Amino acid sequence: MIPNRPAIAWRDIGVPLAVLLAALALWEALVRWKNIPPYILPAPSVILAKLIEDRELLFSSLLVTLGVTVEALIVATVCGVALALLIAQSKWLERALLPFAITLQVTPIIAIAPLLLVYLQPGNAVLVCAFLVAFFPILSNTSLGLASVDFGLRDLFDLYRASPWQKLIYLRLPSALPQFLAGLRIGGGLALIGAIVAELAAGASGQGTGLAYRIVEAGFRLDIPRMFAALALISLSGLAIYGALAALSYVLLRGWHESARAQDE
Amino acid sequence: MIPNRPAIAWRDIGVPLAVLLAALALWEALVRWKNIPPYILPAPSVILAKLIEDRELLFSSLLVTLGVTVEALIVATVCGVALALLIAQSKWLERALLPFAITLQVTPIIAIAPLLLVYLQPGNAVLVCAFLVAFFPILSNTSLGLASVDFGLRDLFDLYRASPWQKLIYLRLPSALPQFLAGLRIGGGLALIGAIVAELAAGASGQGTGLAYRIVEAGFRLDIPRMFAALALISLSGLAIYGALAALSYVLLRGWHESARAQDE
Amino acid sequence: LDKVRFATDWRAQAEHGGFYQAVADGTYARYGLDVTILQGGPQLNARLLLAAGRVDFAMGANTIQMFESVQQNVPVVTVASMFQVDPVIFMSHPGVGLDRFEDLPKATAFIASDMRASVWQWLKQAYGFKDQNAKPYNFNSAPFLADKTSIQEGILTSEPYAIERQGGFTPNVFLLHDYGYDSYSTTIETRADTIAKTPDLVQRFVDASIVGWYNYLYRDNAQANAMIKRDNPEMTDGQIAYSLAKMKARGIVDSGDALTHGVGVITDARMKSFFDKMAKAGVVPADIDYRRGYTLRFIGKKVGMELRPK
Amino acid sequence: MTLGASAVRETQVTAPALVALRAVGKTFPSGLVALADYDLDVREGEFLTLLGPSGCGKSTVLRLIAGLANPTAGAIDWNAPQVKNNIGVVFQDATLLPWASVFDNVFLPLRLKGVAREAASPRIEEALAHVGLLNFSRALPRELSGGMRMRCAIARALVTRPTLMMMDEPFAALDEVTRFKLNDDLLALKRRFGATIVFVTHSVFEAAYLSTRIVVMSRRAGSIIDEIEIDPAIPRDDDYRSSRTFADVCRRASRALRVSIEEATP
Amino acid sequence: MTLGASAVRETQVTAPALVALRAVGKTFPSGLVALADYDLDVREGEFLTLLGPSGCGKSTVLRLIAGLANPTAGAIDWNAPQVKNNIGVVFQDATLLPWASVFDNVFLPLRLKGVAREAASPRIEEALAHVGLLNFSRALPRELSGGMRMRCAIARALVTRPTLMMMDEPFAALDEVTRFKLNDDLLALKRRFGATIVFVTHSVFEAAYLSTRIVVMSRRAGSIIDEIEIDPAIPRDDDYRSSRTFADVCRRASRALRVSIEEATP
Ligand SMILES: Nc1ncnc2c1ncn2[C@@H]1O[C@H](COP(=O)(O)OP(=O)(O)OP(=O)(O)O)[C@@H](O)[C@H]1O
Ligand SMILES: Nc1ncnc2c1ncn2[C@@H]1O[C@H](COP(=O)(O)OP(=O)(O)OP(=O)(O)O)[C@@H](O)[C@H]1O
Ligand SMILES: [Mg+2]
Ligand SMILES: [Mg+2]
Repeated sequence: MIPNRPAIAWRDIGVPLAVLLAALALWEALVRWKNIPPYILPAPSVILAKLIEDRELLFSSLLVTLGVTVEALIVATVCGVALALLIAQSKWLERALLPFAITLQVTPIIAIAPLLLVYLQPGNAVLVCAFLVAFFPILSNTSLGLASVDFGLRDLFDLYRASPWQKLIYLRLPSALPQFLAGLRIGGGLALIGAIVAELAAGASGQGTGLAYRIVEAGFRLDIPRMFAALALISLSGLAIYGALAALSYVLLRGWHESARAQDE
Repeated sequence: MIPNRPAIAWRDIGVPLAVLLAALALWEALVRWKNIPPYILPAPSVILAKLIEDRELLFSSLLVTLGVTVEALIVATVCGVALALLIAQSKWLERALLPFAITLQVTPIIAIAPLLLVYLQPGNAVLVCAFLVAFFPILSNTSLGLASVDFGLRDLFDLYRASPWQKLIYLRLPSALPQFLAGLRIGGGLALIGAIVAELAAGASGQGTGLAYRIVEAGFRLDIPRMFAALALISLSGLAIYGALAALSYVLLRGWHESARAQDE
Repeated sequence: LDKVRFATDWRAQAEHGGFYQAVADGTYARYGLDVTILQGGPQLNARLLLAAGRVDFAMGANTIQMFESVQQNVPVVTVASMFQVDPVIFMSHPGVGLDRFEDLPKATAFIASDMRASVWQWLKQAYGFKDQNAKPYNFNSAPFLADKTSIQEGILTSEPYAIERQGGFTPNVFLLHDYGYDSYSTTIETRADTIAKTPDLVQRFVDASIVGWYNYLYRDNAQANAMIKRDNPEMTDGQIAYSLAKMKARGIVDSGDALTHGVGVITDARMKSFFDKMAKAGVVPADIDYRRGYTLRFIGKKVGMELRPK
Repeated sequence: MTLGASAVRETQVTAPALVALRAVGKTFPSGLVALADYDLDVREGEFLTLLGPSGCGKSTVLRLIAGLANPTAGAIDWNAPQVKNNIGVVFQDATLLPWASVFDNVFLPLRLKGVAREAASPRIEEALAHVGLLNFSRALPRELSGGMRMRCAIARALVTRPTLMMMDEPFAALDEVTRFKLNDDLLALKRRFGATIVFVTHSVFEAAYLSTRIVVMSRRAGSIIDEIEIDPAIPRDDDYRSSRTFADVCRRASRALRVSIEEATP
Repeated sequence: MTLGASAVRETQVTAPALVALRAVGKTFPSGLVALADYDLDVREGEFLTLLGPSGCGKSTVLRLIAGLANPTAGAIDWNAPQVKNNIGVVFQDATLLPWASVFDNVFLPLRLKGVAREAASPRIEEALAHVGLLNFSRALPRELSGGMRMRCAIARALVTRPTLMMMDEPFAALDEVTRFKLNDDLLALKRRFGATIVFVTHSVFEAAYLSTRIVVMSRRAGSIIDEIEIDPAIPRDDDYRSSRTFADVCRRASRALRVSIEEATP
């Protein structure tokens, strides 16, 4: 009985694309008209040319960064949800554990990354950094979701003597889904930044260098067009991650949650 | 008719404190037992001593960092909410604007900070960096909140021909409050990290240096106890910010939202 | 007085002493300049600020950067080099089989990303250092201290001091200059159009800075050091004294060509030698016209040489 | 009109249609046809009651008239579109703002019309007194019982004195005594302000007591099974409740309802 | 018992109390006293109906018995605590899982008891058939009308065949024909499985038709105004509806209700 509308209409891709292209055209025009040198602000056409020219280098770096991002996001999701569940079990656990989660969140990883290198292998250090950044929004939003269960439904489950596990599976998790997914959308972007910051700070070793290193290297070399090309790849990845997570939300929530349905049906 | 319970009970402070102290004691014991040198991992007692010894330096740095944090959080809140409202006005605006917001979110600021310094004054660059980090969670969560308005209530407002402005004030904003506040709690911590990262990246000029610089500087001098003292200040600030925002949530939501009330009343 | 902004490459320290000296003792003022020093930091890209016109002069860290400006067609020109010896070093723990430079390539190396993008490339080619051994150095030596079999990059005048004081041992120090890395360092760069429009301003800045350096090294430098500590409150007298001593001992500023032509000198021969090495190592393309990146027009005039004690 | 009843007027009243549903269809995206080829006039000043089995489309008709949903076929014609600006609705659920007190919930429609709090206060208190919630004006919705929540919604609908009032089973959650009292209050209000009322109820007695016209809908896409006119001139009081006319209306409506349900059940 | 009625049995039935509320008080944090010094026995096998004005505390009594709220005074004694494991409740709101289909909503109590989907399927379909929702088993709650949602909740409560069933105005949103049918279904189920039922309704007729005992509560902190016993042996059919006993029960209950409301209104 669920409407068979396609999940994504042409507008959802076309409009953002058109606006983006317009913005790029404006940028190009500005650069040409004002004669801004490429080492201050390269024109989109120059960036595109660079992107094509350096494609092998940049795309292999992108793969490294995306690998860390995805890994960090998965770990952050698992840990964030697990901790949210733990915290939701009792006020006492919440009081005991939340301060640690907050402390982890506000710890500036680039500042402590050197120390992380003392305690961990570089690969793990990168992962931990990226994870730390993505983790908190997922925890926080999932917690809110778990705490926002309708009281009537909670009563119903109490009445039927549902086990904590059953309450979780059949009530709390579905209830928390919209907020969890919003947390995931935030976390997705943050995992990407986290991966980049982490690479700068804790650095992967020689063989596979990610986009962060490419950006900094390009900065040192004053190869600003390449720097922007790498940034463009990051932005596109971010948009892709967001798009994928938004599509996931839509599929999971349409039909029943207000945020994913049209009103007049 | 709202219960007159105090907003914060002793347990909400006492339990986390006890757990924190226990963790610190464990840490102290570990360091002493394993004889770990202070430049690898200083004992809490050493950190505390350093904190007291360097209090003037550290607290004046803390003030600088907190100043940026609060400023960034305020700007991020205003902009995040404003953009969420704009986006909520129409699907078309959402499609046009969201990609830019996501792009801003995933742009790794430390990587581009050198460029920001070219376009902006250092003070502004720091603020922009901190803002960029805190902004997206607030936008994203507020958007979800605004989109989650109960359909029955939406109908009611349509029926009474409420103006968009009235819908906003009397319906959408109160509906979005729980999610917005969750976003704010995430954003608060991120603004703090943002301020620190930003300072590292865009660097304030000579006179007022924040904690980030103290950390790097202490690291450079291998004064690791001082580095940890600065980190401790950051963690405490983060906890304080979170606590303040959580208390705000409680005051605003108790009485009506599930997440802030006890069940059996 | 002409207002001039000068960006350094790091927080105020003794390695910038000559410039502070020239501000503090009024040398710049005597040359008709009102100089503001903008101190750098880990992320500050001084050349970018220079190219964007946010400052008038910038301190260049090494000659590789200059080649890259040329390669990217950034109209920035090096007009003087205050250091004849680039103070970049490697450090290792003593007595763990890393006491000779030949031993270093096999060790884990903590290097900052800027070195990674430059010197490291040459080290790989010239001495067989390996990428897989490279780990990032974020200006914190704790990882190096924790791993006895590692080496770390540093600056002659600063990291060894911290290691000695906090780590409780004196590390082996290898000045890369001694192993063939003959880059210039602490250069003065400016925009090509500044040279074209106000060559006189450039000349005055270069001359006054050279004078500043002589004074800093050989005369009363208390005012300059006070100014350094004001800009960078973390700076200690001990650190400054250590740096100064090392700079003098190794002839960082005043050695080689500088002894005959004065501080600040650059020679075509050394430029060519360095460029050829770097081109061979693939650090820079061999076909760039690196000569566009510097000019000898403002230096080699023996300015201030009389200030050197006999 | 096959199920004729004696004392019931069969002649068409000449009052003009306030709003007319013409061949209206409503098919939901799920494919479910809630209404098909549905015709209904709402005449000015009448008290029109929709009767029909659960799920036959009564709420859907109200939503279409209120403009909260669009028909997928046919048209809805308004003779006096300005009426649309003063509609009152009691939804089937109370639909209260969870964060606002009872007072503020009832204040809402006036606030949206720009009335100041002080100016609105007497009217709000009057409305709350009508539904017996004066003592609860500072309570939040969650502190109310089910019936009290519904009464709050009724007060909210009454407070604007709408020209067209639509009520979807407003009294279903109330005890009979309160219900009777509110029935009389509603009639008094209607007399005083001359409102048009479209009403949904499951109580045949309530329908017979209040209405000037009863439309009985069938489960089959909401088609109309019977239409019963009741002389508006008859005073609605205990005498009417024991009158022959009342009994006839009830019997006829019940019979239509039964037909409607049996027709639908396969 | 001042409002005596002739054909109604006044003698206490000897069936043991399944659960007993003893001097129970419920004061909400807002300071509102919903119940004070409230005594009630629920006897095994009886059909107990609570009648009373809106807001008098009926739902609160059900919540206390179900263990969903704790009394602030007094005690609730269970004679056979194992009964607590098989309670069925129909809340005043439908309270459905918004993300689950009608089928899954009805499946829920069985799923929580560990029954497999296939094993549960026939019982679910039977329950859905009872409430006339078989065609809607794949619909989501938002695609249902108000009455259909309530029927889904009823099916959910029936599907576990509970030994103690509590129903809070379950049929209020239903048309009379459906309501009558479900009344009879409920009685049949009760006969078949011998459940105890605690029922809340605002319809005096419904109360009189279904109950073996009616308790009329007053608005004043839920004190009990009248208690009416009806011989369980009387068959509940159309004959009963037109019997003298039925009329007497109705009259007495109505009178008690009126007293209860007038007493409370100042
Ligand atoms: N959570 C609560 N907080 C404060 N007061 C409450 C709460 N729940 C119920 N009440 C009050 O308790 C009283 C009894 O409520 P209850 O829901 O039991 O009434 P009821 O008899 O079921 O009424 P109705 O027939 O309208 O459903 C009411 O006055 C109500 O305002
Ligand atoms: N949003 C929706 N999506 C799909 N189907 C819907 C939706 N809303 C209502 N329906 C269907 O439309 C039909 C009519 O619903 P409506 O709410 O108008 O019934 P009703 O006459 O008000 O019933 P009740 O007396 O139970 O309230 C029902 O079969 C219902 O399942
Ligand atoms: Mg309806
Ligand atoms: Mg109730």
